[in-house]
Amino acid sequence: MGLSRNVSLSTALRYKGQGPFLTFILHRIGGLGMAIFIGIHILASFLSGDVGNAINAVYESWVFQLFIFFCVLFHAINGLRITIVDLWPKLIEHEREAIWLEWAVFIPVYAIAAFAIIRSALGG
Amino acid sequence: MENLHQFDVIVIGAGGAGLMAGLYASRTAKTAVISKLYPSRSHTGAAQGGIAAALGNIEKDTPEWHCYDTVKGSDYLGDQDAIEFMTNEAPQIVYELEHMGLPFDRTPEGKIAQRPFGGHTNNESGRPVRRACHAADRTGHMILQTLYQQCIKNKVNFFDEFQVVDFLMVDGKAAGVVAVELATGQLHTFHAKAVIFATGGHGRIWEITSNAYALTGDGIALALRRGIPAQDMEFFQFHPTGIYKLGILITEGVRGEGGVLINGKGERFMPKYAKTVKDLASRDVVSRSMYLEIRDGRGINGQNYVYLDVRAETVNKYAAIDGRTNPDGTPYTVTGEEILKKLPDIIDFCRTYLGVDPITQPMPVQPTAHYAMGGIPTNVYGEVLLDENKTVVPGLFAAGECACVSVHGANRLGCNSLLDIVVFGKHAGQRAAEYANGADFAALPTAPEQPARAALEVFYKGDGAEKVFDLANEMKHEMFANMGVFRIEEGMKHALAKIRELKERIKHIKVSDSGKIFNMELINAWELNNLLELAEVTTVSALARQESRGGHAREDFPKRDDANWLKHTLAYKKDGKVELKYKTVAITKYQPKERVY
Amino acid sequence: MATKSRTLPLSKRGLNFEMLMWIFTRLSALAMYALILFGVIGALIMGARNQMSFADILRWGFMPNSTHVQSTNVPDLAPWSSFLWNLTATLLLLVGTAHGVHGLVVIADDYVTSPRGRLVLRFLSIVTMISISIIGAYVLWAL
Amino acid sequence: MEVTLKIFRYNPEVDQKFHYETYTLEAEETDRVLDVLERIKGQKDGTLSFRRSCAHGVCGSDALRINGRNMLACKTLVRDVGEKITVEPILGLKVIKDLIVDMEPFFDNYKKILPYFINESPLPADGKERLQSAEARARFDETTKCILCACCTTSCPSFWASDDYLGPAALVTAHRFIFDDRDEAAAERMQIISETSGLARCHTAYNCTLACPREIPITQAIGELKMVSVTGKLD
Ligand SMILES: Cc1cc2nc3c(=O)[nH]c(=O)nc-3n(C[C@H](O)[C@H](O)[C@H](O)COP(=O)(O)OP(=O)(O)OC[C@H]3O[C@@H](n4cnc5c(N)ncnc54)[C@H](O)[C@@H]3O)c2cc1C
Ligand code: HEM
Ligand code: SF4
Ligand code: F3S
Ligand code: FES
Repeated sequence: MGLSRNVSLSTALRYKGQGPFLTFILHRIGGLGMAIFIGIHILASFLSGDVGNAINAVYESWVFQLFIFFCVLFHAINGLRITIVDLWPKLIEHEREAIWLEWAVFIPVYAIAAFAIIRSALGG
Repeated sequence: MENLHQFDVIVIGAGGAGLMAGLYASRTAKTAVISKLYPSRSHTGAAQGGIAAALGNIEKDTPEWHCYDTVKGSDYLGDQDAIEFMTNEAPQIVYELEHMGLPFDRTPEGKIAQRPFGGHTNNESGRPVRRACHAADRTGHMILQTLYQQCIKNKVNFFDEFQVVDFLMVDGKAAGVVAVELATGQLHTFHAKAVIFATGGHGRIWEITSNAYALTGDGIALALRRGIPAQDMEFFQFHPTGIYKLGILITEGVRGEGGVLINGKGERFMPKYAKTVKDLASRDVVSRSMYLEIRDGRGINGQNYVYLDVRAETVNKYAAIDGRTNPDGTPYTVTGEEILKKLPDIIDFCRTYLGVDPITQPMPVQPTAHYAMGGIPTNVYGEVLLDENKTVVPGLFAAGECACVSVHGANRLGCNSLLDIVVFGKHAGQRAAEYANGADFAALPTAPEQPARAALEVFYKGDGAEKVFDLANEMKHEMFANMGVFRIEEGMKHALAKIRELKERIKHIKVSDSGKIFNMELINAWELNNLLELAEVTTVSALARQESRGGHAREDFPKRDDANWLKHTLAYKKDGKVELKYKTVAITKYQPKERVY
Repeated sequence: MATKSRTLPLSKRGLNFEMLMWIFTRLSALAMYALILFGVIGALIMGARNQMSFADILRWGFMPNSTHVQSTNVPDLAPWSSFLWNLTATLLLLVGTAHGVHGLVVIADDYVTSPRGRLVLRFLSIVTMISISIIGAYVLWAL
Repeated sequence: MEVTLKIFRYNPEVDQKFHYETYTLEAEETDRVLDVLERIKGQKDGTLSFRRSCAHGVCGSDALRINGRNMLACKTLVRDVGEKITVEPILGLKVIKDLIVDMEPFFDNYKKILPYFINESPLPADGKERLQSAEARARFDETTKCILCACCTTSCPSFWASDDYLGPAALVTAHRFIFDDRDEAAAERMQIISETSGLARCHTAYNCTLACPREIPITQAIGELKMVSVTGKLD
């Protein structure tokens, strides 16, 4: 009797949580992405040889660079916001503004970097 | 027998009265609290304004004044011994709530804050007195939460979402109750030495009401079916300020903070009807005044509502005219921000439901069915009284809005109900435990749940020609039109005929949900049956009373008639008919006189 | 009115492993910011403005390790692989690894709810953290 | 106007799986979603089950997911959500029937944080109230508003992941007592809420604050508790 309480990932992602929820999801993806890829990267540098080179080749590809750079930049900017409101909980009142500001910083920085990555990829 | 539980004391209802009773009874007896809602969902949580007690924290006040105001407010129908008992206990019980952690607002000295409320006066000057102890505009919420929390602390047994559908009496003694476990649809029998009813009000009889869906008067209806009378049912309070069309309550506290009622011509009309206290007259008086304004075409745009205006400029203007002062003697003034701080919930309601911002706009209001002065007759210890000789029914208790002690008489003063539920909830709990500790279990009838099962199964047997929803709407509409603020013989007769017609038609109901789990359709049908029962009793009691008093105002008998009607009505249900008897009113200190505000 | 102390002694404020790591996560975030800023400023002083792309500067900032500037136009790698930068990189590595591995624990805690599972997880994470730190440090200093 | 409601249905006595059912009916812009549900139940389909009582947002019975977000059906007007309305039960609690979920785990979490006033010191000698300054009272005002509707807890991704997380509602009540200077059990409560399933599981997802019908700044309250855990300072 009763449907299980389990909330599947797809159901969870469909919750209309607005801006803050989106940043939470992206922050998690970013952190996870970095942790996994930096871990592998360190291992790759350690192993060098064929395996290391193969991994490094992936890391050099521009698609991957775009992704990892997204992870890094978003996680860093959002992480700063989290750190600030966590240490001064009163500032949470300005959550909405903070998130606007965060995107305002993230988008141009990411755009410039993405442009640079893609240009260097195209330029060879 | 499966699903049989045994407790010394059973409390039905987990509102303020039930929780207080449960808390006290469980100290000395094995107690269970049964409630059809989770305790924190009870309607006590909706109470806004405050709880009355003559603490005198801000200005001089005494329990005697509180007592007199209550007697006067009751239009002299309240039992004065009971009222004195309650007002004397008031300060101590408010302190007790504070000791339980209730977060009252505070005065600058750190004491419990108090605000003026309708009908509460300084008996020397006749002016409003600050007597309502409050926690913003959610005092009831805080009482409910605090009591529930204390019950958790004291490990009181709860049966949440169990709906009591039958009350067992054996040889004139209470023996227990039968309840449906909503989550499974199973019937449970609770065998008890003492039963306390604390099931709250029955405002859902009327169309425009401040009462919750759950307030269907189950307790009174169950008692009636076992030969227990219902007292003073004709007295039902219409609160003057319900949100137009929705009935959601706007607390009297708004007027306590200086808000005024304004008619369609932009005039403040209350001084015409209550020279001294004006907008803070008692509720029956204000509701009638509004009705008269509307009847004479002075509603807003000729419609059936008026404005309640609490904008700072309006408040300040009339406070200056009234010469209202702060405790230190300076003129009383407010800002929009202060209003927002003191009445956050009210402002939220208006913004949510009306799109009206009370800080900048007046609120459309109309009288709304609010509070049952009548109910199961009891004495000050919550013991249920069977007849005009005050014979106690062994093992049966009642407290809260479903009981009639009677401290509210023909009209309740604001903030006296929260006081009533905690004072009498406490005493009922204590007395029930004492009784249970000296009594044996009455033998249960064989198959105790059988009548309850039959009463529910009826709703599967109809031909399906009628629907609960439609019958309920017809009842509410009829009752609001003809059993509302003003009453007249033909109207009441019309209402009675209609109720009787509906009582026939309900037999055609066929519940479409055949399941057991959360079969709310079945429960709602059963509740409608209770509402109709109480609507009938209310109408019959009202028809008989040929006078106007408090909440019962008749156009054909506009005067109070102490010679013939200074007495309580006791309505019995016998063989499907309502029978009326009368009981004397206890008058100790205050002889009835004309009631002017 | 209440005059008793409104400060909880350390033993009573519930500052257990979870909360310690919680505050560590914030402080390590700030520390990483400081180190990254330090790296970026250092790179600019060392002439990165003309010799490196924006993305490269950021990459260096995140891990001031000379292999990260190999592919740029920097003429001389020597100043970029000084002791100071190796030290900065190591600090970032240690802080970042602790932060990141604990981050993984936090995410895993959402799904592993048995106390034993969590204990195993904590143990594994400590092992991972230490080994990545050692390997990383080895890469930085020895290769 | 005509509104279309797509409602989550599940009857454990017949269905293996949930499904959605669609109802179309007339409604006013100013109708509450609860009014519309009542009409569907009253006129179209008596088997539809949901909880409700006060109908004006003070009892906490009818927390539902409306158009994908938690809210009280009685505090949401048709004009706020438009003509196409999807109504589903709140997430993370077992569905018992239709829109009714099992609230027990939610209340169990609430009961874990000692949700009651604790002060064993002697009462004032005059038997009157314990004094408390207006500022001290204001310190926890917001968190006294909670009606235990569960809108917050069931919108929280940490709670969805595992219901051993105490959840924002329980933490809100913890805040109400910890910051009440009359209460003496702040330390005990801090220890309870700092356990594995407590404060640290909140990742400032902020869904709770946006979902709260009482507009309690929940995330801020939780943030304040976290800082108490770190600094020990209650002011
Ligand atoms: C909007 C509003 C504002 C108010 N403001 C004030 C105010 O400011 N000051 C004041 O003094 N008074 C006020 N009142 C009046 C006061 O709040 C109520 O009279 C009082 O709370 C009633 O408390 P109670 O415990 O009797 O019943 P309730 O709180 O209504 O509780 C009834 C309980 O009975 C249970 N129950 C009912 N039937 C059954 C059944 N068949 N089986 C099992 N359980 C059942 C319910 O689940 C519930 O727990 C207000 C009332 C309203 C409606
Ligand atoms: C300037 C750099 C960084 C900042 C400011 C930062 C900030 C933060 C903060 C504040 C959190 C806590 C989030 C929460 O509990 O809600 C966090 C979590 C996390 N961080 Fe970082 N971080 C940084 C770098 C990194 C790096 C380099 C890694 C990977 C190695 C990483 C991996 C993670 C992971 C996996 C989490 C857990 C995510 C979650 O709980 O959803 N972070 N970070
Ligand atoms: S904090 Fe808000 S959303 Fe959460 S239970 Fe309380 S009232 Fe509901
Ligand atoms: S949604 Fe959950 S993660 Fe924290 S901010 Fe609210 S409790
Ligand atoms: S019905 Fe009470 S909160 Fe909605």
